[in-house]
Amino acid sequence: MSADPTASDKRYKIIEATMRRYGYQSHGLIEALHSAQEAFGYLDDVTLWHIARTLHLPPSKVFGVATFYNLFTLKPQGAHTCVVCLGTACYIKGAREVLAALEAEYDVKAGGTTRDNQLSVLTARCFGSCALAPVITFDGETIGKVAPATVTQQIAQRLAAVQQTA
Amino acid sequence: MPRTLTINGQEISARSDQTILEAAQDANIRIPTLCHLDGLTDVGACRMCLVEVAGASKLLPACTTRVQEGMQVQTDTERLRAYRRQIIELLFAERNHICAVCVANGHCELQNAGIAVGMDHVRYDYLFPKLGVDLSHERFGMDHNRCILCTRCVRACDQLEGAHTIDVMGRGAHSLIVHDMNVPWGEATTCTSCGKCVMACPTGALFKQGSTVAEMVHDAEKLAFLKAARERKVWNV
Amino acid sequence: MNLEELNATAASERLAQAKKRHHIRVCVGTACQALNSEQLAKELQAELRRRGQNGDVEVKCVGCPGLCSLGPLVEIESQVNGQAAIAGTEGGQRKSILYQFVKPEDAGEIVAHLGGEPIKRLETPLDQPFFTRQTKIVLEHCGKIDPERIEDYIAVGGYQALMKVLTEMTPQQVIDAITRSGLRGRGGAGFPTGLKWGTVAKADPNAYPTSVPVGIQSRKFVICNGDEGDPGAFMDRSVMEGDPHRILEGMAIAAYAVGANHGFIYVRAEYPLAVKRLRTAIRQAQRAGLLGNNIGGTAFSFNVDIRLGAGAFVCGEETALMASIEGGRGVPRPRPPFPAECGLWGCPTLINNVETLANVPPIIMKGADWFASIGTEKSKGTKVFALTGQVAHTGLIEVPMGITLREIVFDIGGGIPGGRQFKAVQTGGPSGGCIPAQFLDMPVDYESLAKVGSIMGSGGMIVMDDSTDMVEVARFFMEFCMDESCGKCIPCRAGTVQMHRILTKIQEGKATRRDIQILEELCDLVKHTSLCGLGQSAPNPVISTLRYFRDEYEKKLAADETNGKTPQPSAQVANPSA
Amino acid sequence: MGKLRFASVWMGGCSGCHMSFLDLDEWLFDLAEAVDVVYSPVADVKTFPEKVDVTLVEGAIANQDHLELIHVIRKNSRLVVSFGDCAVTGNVTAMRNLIGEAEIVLDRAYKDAQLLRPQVPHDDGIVPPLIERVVPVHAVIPVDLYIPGCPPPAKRIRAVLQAVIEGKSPEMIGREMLKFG
Repeated sequence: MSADPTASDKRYKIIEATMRRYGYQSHGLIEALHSAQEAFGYLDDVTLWHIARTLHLPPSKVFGVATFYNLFTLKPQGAHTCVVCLGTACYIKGAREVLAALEAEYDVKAGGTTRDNQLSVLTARCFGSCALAPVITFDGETIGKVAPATVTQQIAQRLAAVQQTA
Repeated sequence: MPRTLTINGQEISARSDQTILEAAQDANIRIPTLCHLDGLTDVGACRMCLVEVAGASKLLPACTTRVQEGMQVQTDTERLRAYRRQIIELLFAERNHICAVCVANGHCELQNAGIAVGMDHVRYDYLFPKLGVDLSHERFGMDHNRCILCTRCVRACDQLEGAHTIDVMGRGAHSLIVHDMNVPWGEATTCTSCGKCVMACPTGALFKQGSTVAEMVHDAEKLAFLKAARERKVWNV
Repeated sequence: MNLEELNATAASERLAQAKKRHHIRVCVGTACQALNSEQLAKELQAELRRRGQNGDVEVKCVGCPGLCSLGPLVEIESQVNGQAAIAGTEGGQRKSILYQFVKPEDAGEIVAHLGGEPIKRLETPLDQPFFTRQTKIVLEHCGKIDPERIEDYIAVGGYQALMKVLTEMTPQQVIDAITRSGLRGRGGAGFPTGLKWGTVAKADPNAYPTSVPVGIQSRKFVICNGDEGDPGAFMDRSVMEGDPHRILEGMAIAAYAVGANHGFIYVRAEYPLAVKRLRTAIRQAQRAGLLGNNIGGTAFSFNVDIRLGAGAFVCGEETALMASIEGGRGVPRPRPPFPAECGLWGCPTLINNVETLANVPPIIMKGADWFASIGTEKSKGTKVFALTGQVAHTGLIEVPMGITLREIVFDIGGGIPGGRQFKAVQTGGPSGGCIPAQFLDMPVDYESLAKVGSIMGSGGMIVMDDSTDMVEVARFFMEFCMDESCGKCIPCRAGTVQMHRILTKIQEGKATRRDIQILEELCDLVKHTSLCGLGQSAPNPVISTLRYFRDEYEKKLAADETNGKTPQPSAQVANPSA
Repeated sequence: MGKLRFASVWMGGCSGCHMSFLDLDEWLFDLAEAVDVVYSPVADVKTFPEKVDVTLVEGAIANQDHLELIHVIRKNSRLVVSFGDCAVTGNVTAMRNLIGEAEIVLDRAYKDAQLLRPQVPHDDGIVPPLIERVVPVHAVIPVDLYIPGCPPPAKRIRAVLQAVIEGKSPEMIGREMLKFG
């Protein structure tokens, strides 16, 4: 049992606190998954089983919930994420071309991560920043009114900056 | 309090807690179903049992709509028949239902539904998704090609066996029946190998190992028998 | 906090604000924040400190004033003739100027010009139609108050309506007032709000088996639906970010009216700023005794929790939303029974949209008749729209019901930029339709929009110019619905896939007339047999574009039509191997 | 009234439907009274004739030859009948779609599954080029009647042909007429 990572890894304490807040009842499942994803960046089997055991829920239900919602991911993401908004306003202002430019530049498909695990290129339904359309985010920072011709440069600059500070 | 209503013009009476489907069954009026199974709770998912109710702005699922006094129900109009055929065609196009080589050929509710709605061909493009067959369980198998996502197995496992080994993962067209955390069925630690899911399956998606073409006969009535026996101590033999 | 304490807080806050000679309001809504407006606010404060003017001038971070396309926006309200300037209240003469596209480095210049001539380079007129043609009820405080300070909300009359309800009105009187006001649900379908409240109030909490979690002391619930999922819509986000206490107050009034003691706000996780501000607001309201036990010293108790969505459009549907709050897959279930009778954990549940609830406090304070005097015969009050797309001024607007589309697009929105022509306006997101130019003079209300094949929806309004490919618009929305279908019912799960396939075939020039016929049959099927609103409305963008822009579809059909029927190889066989 | 000009073709299928057709036994004599067989796998005719009254198409559309022939059939036939599950649904023939497109399928058949000299026969005239995806007949041309079944039972074939000979629409209802598989 000493190999149980849930005992040694402090990040499980954060998930534990969330589950406690809901009295370890099933209605805290999605909040627990949010906590876990925030702590680990993704949801792996060990974590999902841990949540199922602690909340006394069937593993298949936990898995069903975790895979229903788009924000949860079972795969590790890249060190940095770029999310392209594909909402209507962005779409009619050329978001698809912006996405295509990024996919081509980093040789990834939307939802994927570069081979060096540095960048995940994701899509979103709408950030609600439609006035800035087309919009992307880089590690949570909103970048508005982007264009296919210049977006790759904007991302490259930011990637270089964060990699330098790291 | 009994309720009086008409179904297809025929006056019938029903208990106030009965659904339109139950009332119709008691009066020997057949309403087509796929996701309904006696003994399991209803989810209103397949939309085959939609009926027209006078005064209602929308079509209503007979399986989840309770009877009301004076209700006038139509179960077999031209419009409903057209919708039912479309729904069945959508299912045949969605996954790989190849009756000729299916274990459930001749004993399949989907195949029967196709006959009932008069389906002589499917107007939609076949999608040919790549789906797996799970033969890891020593007694049973699961063929996702034949699954119509009715969730009868999910409900049988949860409500009658109580194990909840089975659930649905993903969503939309990417929904998939999973065991535990999407492990091969034979490795699902919560599975009791009771076989109720296999009994519940309307198609050839769940089957007994060793069944070959047309050999898999499901035993769906067993579930209503079990429910009555377990919950009410009534053995309807 | 009881009524007297509330009044005292309001008075002292107003007094403190009156002492300031200038109020600088910096928008820190999501769009302006993305353009560095928080940094701008900090620079302004630093500049004021440097000049020793910080006692005299207040810098306030506020919610969205609406004109996002000119952001970051800074509004400066100054005393005139030494009279007190009180933010957002009547009395005292004051003068306002508005600056557009403000950058952090403009801070020094702005402070230097305080009280003097406005900076021409940055100024944008406040008397432009974008502002003057609006009628603000829901958004009256957005852009005026600091959403992170409860005192600011109290100073503009906040929580007075709750106090009035708790001390002067019976629940039935509250319901009657809402009913008489004519308020209808702002989430899309336009169901009469008073009727919904009355149903929940009358519902028996023991009619259905319930399973309320341990620790939640309520047998009825109020849910605020902040799962604003329509792409191109950000009305609710702006209200949650800009005036969160308003929502809490509306919820508490609703809870009192229907007999609920617990409420949930379900917010998209994509709106982190709204979540943060709502959390702050709840904490502040609890501390002030405006939420929690024995509110205002009365017997009424009401607690509010926030629940985060996790990226599922279908959770905007009531029953799916409740399934999600319960911790499950956001899958809808058939209605009846309706949530009003059998909702969250089997209890009677009131679900209202953010904007609906934000309309409640002013109706209580100013009266049902006042509200009913705004709008049209069947659609009362105002509606907030997120105006986006190919229009000069994009942003958030609030207009009286019954205004014409032309006024919205050409007066408020400033028309179509780039010398292009107006083609259509899309309302209602993936559930709505495209309205062509011939209906520009139609009044915007629930019935008129429905008549031309669209819906009011939650308030997304996307303007399209003559360069827009309408089949592509239909395909875009169908792809959205296909991806967001929960997969439970067959027509929506499989039907949207087939419809999307046909639309794609049309775009590829591989479709025939027969495909359009099948598409229309599928629209009919999915609309009338799907389990929930997502599926039932998914065909609307196709139906409306086929209705008004059918020629665009037909132009794209495959040319060769031997036998008059369907001769073309389908997409599947169009590419034989070598 | 003259005899009907009758054709049957064998596309991407196993010929089982034609076997079932031969199971019509003595009724074939009655059929011969009513129709002239102008094209069939069991008749030595090289090109598909013109002015055919009714053509039974067995099999799915799987290769370039099928694709070319089916358009000729449509052009030259008054009634085109999808004959059996492969023609109606793609059936077993279409199961190759689950593996992938043409080249992947050929590799699986001619390389992966071969021990001796694995090679894909791409030379002209050996194997007709496969189309990427197998599709039912009605995905390519309009079809007038469908006879499901793998194979369709002889009784079902007879019921359809009887109606066609009598100039009526066959009643495609019930298990006897509609069961797939």
